[in-house]
Amino acid sequence: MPRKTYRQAINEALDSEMARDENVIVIGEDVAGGAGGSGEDDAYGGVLGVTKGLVGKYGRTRVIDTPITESAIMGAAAGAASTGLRPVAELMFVDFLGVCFDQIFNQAAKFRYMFGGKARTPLVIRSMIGAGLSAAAQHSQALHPIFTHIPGLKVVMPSNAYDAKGLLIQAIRDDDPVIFLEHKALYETQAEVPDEAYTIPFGEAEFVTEGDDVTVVAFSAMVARCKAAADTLEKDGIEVELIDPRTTSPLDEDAILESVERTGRLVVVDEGSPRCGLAADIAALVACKAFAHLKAPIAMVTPPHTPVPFAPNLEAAYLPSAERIAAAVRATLGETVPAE
Amino acid sequence: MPRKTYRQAINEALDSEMARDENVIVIGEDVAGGAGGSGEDDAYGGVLGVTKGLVGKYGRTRVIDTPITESAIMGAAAGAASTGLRPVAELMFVDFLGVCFDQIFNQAAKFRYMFGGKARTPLVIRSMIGAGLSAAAQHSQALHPIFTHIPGLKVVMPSNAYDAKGLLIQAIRDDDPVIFLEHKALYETQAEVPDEAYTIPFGEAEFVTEGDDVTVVAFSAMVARCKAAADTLEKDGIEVELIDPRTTSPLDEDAILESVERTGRLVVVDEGSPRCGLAADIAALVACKAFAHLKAPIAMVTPPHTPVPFAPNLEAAYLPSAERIAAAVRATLGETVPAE
Amino acid sequence: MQLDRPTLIEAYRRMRLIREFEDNVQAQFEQGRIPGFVHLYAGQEASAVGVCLHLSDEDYIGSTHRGHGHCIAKGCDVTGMMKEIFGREGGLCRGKGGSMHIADLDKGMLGANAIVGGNPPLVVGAALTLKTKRLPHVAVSFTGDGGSNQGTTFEAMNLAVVLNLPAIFVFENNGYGEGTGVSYAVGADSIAGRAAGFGMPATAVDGRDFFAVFEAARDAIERARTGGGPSAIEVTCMRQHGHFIGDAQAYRSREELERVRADDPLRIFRDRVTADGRLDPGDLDTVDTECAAAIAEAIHAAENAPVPAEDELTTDVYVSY
Amino acid sequence: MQLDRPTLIEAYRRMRLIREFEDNVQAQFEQGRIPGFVHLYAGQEASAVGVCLHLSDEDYIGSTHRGHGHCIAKGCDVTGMMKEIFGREGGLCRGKGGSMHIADLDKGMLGANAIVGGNPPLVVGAALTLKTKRLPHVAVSFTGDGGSNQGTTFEAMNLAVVLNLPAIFVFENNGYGEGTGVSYAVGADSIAGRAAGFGMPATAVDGRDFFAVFEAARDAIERARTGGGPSAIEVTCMRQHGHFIGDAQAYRSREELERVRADDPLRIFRDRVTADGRLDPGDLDTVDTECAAAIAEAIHAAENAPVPAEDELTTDVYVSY
Ligand SMILES: Cc1ncc(C[n+]2csc(CCOP(=O)(O)OP(=O)(O)O)c2C)c(N)n1
Ligand SMILES: Cc1ncc(C[n+]2csc(CCOP(=O)(O)OP(=O)(O)O)c2C)c(N)n1
Ligand SMILES: [Mg+2]
Ligand SMILES: [Mg+2]
Repeated sequence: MPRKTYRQAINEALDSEMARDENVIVIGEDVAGGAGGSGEDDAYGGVLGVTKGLVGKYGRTRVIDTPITESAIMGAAAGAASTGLRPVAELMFVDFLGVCFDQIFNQAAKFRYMFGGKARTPLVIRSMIGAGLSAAAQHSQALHPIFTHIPGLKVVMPSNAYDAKGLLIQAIRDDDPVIFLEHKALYETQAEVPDEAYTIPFGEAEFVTEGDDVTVVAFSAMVARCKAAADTLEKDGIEVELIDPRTTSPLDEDAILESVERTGRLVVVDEGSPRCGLAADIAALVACKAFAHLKAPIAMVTPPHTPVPFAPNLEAAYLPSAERIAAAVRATLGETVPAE
Repeated sequence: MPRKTYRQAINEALDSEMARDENVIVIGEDVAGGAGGSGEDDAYGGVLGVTKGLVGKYGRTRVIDTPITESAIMGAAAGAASTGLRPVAELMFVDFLGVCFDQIFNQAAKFRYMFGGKARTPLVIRSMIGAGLSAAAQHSQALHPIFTHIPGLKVVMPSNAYDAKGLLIQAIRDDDPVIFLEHKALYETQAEVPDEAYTIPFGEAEFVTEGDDVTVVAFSAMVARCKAAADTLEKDGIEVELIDPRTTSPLDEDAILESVERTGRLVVVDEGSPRCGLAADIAALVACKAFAHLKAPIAMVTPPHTPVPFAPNLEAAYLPSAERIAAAVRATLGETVPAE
Repeated sequence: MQLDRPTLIEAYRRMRLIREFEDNVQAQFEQGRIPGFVHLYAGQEASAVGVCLHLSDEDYIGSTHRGHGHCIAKGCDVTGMMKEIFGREGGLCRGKGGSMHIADLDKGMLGANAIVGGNPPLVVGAALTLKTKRLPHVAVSFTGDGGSNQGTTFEAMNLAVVLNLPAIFVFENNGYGEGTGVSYAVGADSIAGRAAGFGMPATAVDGRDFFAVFEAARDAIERARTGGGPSAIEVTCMRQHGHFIGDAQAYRSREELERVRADDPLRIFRDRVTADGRLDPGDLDTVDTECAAAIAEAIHAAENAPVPAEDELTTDVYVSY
Repeated sequence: MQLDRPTLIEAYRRMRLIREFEDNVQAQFEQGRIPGFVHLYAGQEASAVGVCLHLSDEDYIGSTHRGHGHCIAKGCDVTGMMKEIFGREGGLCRGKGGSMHIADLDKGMLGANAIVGGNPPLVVGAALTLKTKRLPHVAVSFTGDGGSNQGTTFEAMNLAVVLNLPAIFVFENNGYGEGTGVSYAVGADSIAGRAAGFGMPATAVDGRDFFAVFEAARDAIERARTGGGPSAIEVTCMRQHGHFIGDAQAYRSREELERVRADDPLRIFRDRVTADGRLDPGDLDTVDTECAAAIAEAIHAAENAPVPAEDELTTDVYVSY
């Protein structure tokens, strides 16, 4: 199978769905680029090149550059979704949700319920999350817990190129509003990705590694860090069951609970801020529903309760590292923690 | 001591701080009312009358009516706070955070960190939360987990008139941005409230009842429901330790952990949506830090993962009731659950 | 402009139906039979009807917290509406939305909206659908004078101009946003003038005069249908009641409140069409009677409808989950 | 207008310091020594300096992602800035903010801002402080042509008019927001015209011409200082480089890029003041040399500064917690 980057996988998903269904449109800032400029069209294709090439194939009526106007973008996408299009709107950085959140959480997310089931809002909002590029406090947040908190939204966090393509196609075909969160540190990562279209259902976890000693749950860019930790631990004979639920809402509760029932130990690793975060959400789930099987305190590995710092050394310390994850696993197993 | 309503207590706190410090201003929509109208000034005093009378005492330069423009209100308050005023800005319903969240979470909350400790942002944002008045999906949310998630914000949720006054005075004197959440169903509730100014420190829980059987944690309007449940349970000999931490950020972790160490059982009751919510946050805290003392699964009592419905019967079913709370406590104690 | 008799009757019928609806909602609310917050449209009927009379079910409108009038003008069923406002089964939103969220997508009514400034971006989206699918329809946003100051509204106007969409922004300037006067809250000389600054045709009309609204709307809608892009219309009108039912309205002078009663758009319409002989008073009286009967029936149906089944609490959050 | 020699020299000094700063930042970035995203201000110097030359430390400015020029024009220390951009100890924000968050509150510089449209509401707040405390100072918001379309910016303008605040909205129209041209993104005929529609005086000036900016800013600032309320100034200027360092700028034609180089505001300034004999080329050369030395020193200091101590990660989130 051909190896492709996460960026390419996402681009292919968009391309295949636009080819398949003319109601699919892409809208956002510089999703093509060059509108009103003196140079080339498609000059950007998204600020990190993810939508490159689409405008050439589908034209500016379906690949729509906008002013810097996130409320209008999200609102227009929501309004278009409820009247017959299937928009894929881009919120360039998830950090910008503060200037458009109403259209997402009070409008799109609630239409169906408020209107007694009559509305369908097949809207996808693609956005970029995460730290690691020294983009500082307003361009490095994760914020997926905020979307996960909102009833009416589905939240997708692909950790690799293969999942990104299948989950995005699923998102576009889905009839509910979906928040599709791409980690900016993953765009260059590669995986085997089929050329043809395929879907991955929401709410079905992937078991990245299987093991009976400790259950580790992680999403998005944290999966690779957990995998690195698991690989190290394996050398010491510690078998980690690494679960990537892939979507936070719906969440594959069964996969997590069944695993913990077997291992009796849970480490949740998440890049979001800790308070009312996703790590806490999953820890609480297990503390309520698999308590009897727990053999040790649950451990959460997250950033501290601080904004994301700019300086690279501080940012590195901010993010959960493979070392911290491994240490948490060992602590859960009652071993003396080497570092931290 | 005189009995006063929650509304009156909040009004007194504002009044006393405005009298004490001329840098304190109040800004928001219809905080006075009547600007540009043909009738009286101070015609509203806040949509529910909480700021009534202030404009008469302090004038329109310190009690500032605005257009409907939440981003500008919050931004102006944040900008004024960082340049020498101590604004108390009103976000009429917390549900409106979607049109102004950026100024709160990316600006005010992060100034100090991003600017390396140089900024001080003594900003208070007062807002109204909660269901129970059939105000439907866009006027009934709690959303405190979203604020709690954000590093740099403090979050206050008074459950009664006495606390409301002391916590609001504390908030106004505090040098960090504080989100002060008033529950709309509590405005008419009364408590003994001293006439003079007093402060209640953040991060110090109140023990509403003491008991050794089960720890129950709740905030804001849920405290009274838990109290009702505790009263019922007491008749059956079940002693509930009901903790009202009063602020979610900072959170009095010690109070909760010490209580659970004694009782071995925890029920968290919260009005926010369940996913990545405050109940999960506290459950996770205990599952990580007091696991060894737990004798039973943690229980969370929250609304379902749905928007707030309009119809009164559905809304009543949406909110955690004293019955559901009592049932959760009994279940934690291993008793057969009577209802649910 | 000469409107034919059936059109005149229909215009009056919709305005009267709105008034009758609102009068009854007020009475029911005051008797404690309607839960929640309710904002009445009485006094502004010529705006909703003057605009919506040009629209079919294929055209879209987006509304506000003060949405009953827009719903009725757009053809929503008053019984379904009343049940909704009562929070009952069979309501347009199965009792889950209430007054501030009544919607009927089949009628092109995209919903009342409890967020001021909430609907303009959504209406731009509906207009985008129409343009993308090359349909000859339009999307109309109703917004208040207060809502005209919201950032979302400004953004929606700019985006509609940039994409040349068939969107019409109707600003119902009833003088107040809650208790704050428009002369205070709008820094510009006029809402229409500010909208014109965004690069679209904008006019201001007297919203007590059905015919003035009707004509301005016709021009704007015609322009939008034929690819001419968005327009704005500022409709100056008067809110007959308080901001919400129960509002003491201390911010309005006695004289102003008297003027409001005098400037009733229904009376103005009636006087005008009967004075020049286009309609008989009797025709209008018949409409009055029919509307009163329709609303009485709606109230009766709503009162007697059951509340929603409790399992409705958790349904229709998602299409699938 | 006749500016005295020291003022002219100071104007040139600040513009040159900005240019020198940016040229060096670019070089350092391209060598991989600066982390994160960096947006250069080169080509727009006459805007920041033409405005800020009227301001003291008691006046406030709010800036954007493209903030280095505003910082330097407002008097921020270039060494502290450079350390910040390198992410080092001793940076203006202790290395925790970086290029997009440089701030120096003591200098009245309220911060670069990585949210487009983020600063205008904040600047309105600073102006509110000034008005409330009856201080004779002003607050200036710098925003781009792209940011002029953001709802927060519109709201800020309206609120400033409503409260009659000493705020000035400077719109630096450099033709693009990222890769999208202003003629596409701004539906109105001009940014200044749209701002005027909000009810404040608004002018458009040629931002390649320091003197044009200086005069327009003087009028607006004078008006604000004396209670005349807010104004807007659209400054048409040219971004010499890409949107961020590394941007290939395919959206700009070769001709346009050549024109950008030719229309350099520093060269235009130099030609003008030397042509009419107000300054000698030698004076300006001296400034050039001094600026080059200052920036070289700043780079040297930044390179050699230690990274922040790791415990800085969790400090300064709150004043107390
Ligand atoms: C974002 C937001 N801010 C504030 C409110 C509270 N609110 C509801 S209606 C209203 C006044 C609206 O005024 P206007 O737009 O003139 O409409 P009118 O009520 O006059 O029809 C306000 C402030 C709200 N619902 N949403
Ligand atoms: C709310 C928000 N939307 C989008 C961006 C991404 N972004 C950063 S700078 C920029 C272009 C800004 O254009 P303009 O205001 O003209 O300023 P210029 O870059 O030309 O100085 C964009 C879209 C952002 N930082 N914040
Ligand atoms: Mg109004
Ligand atoms: Mg620009």
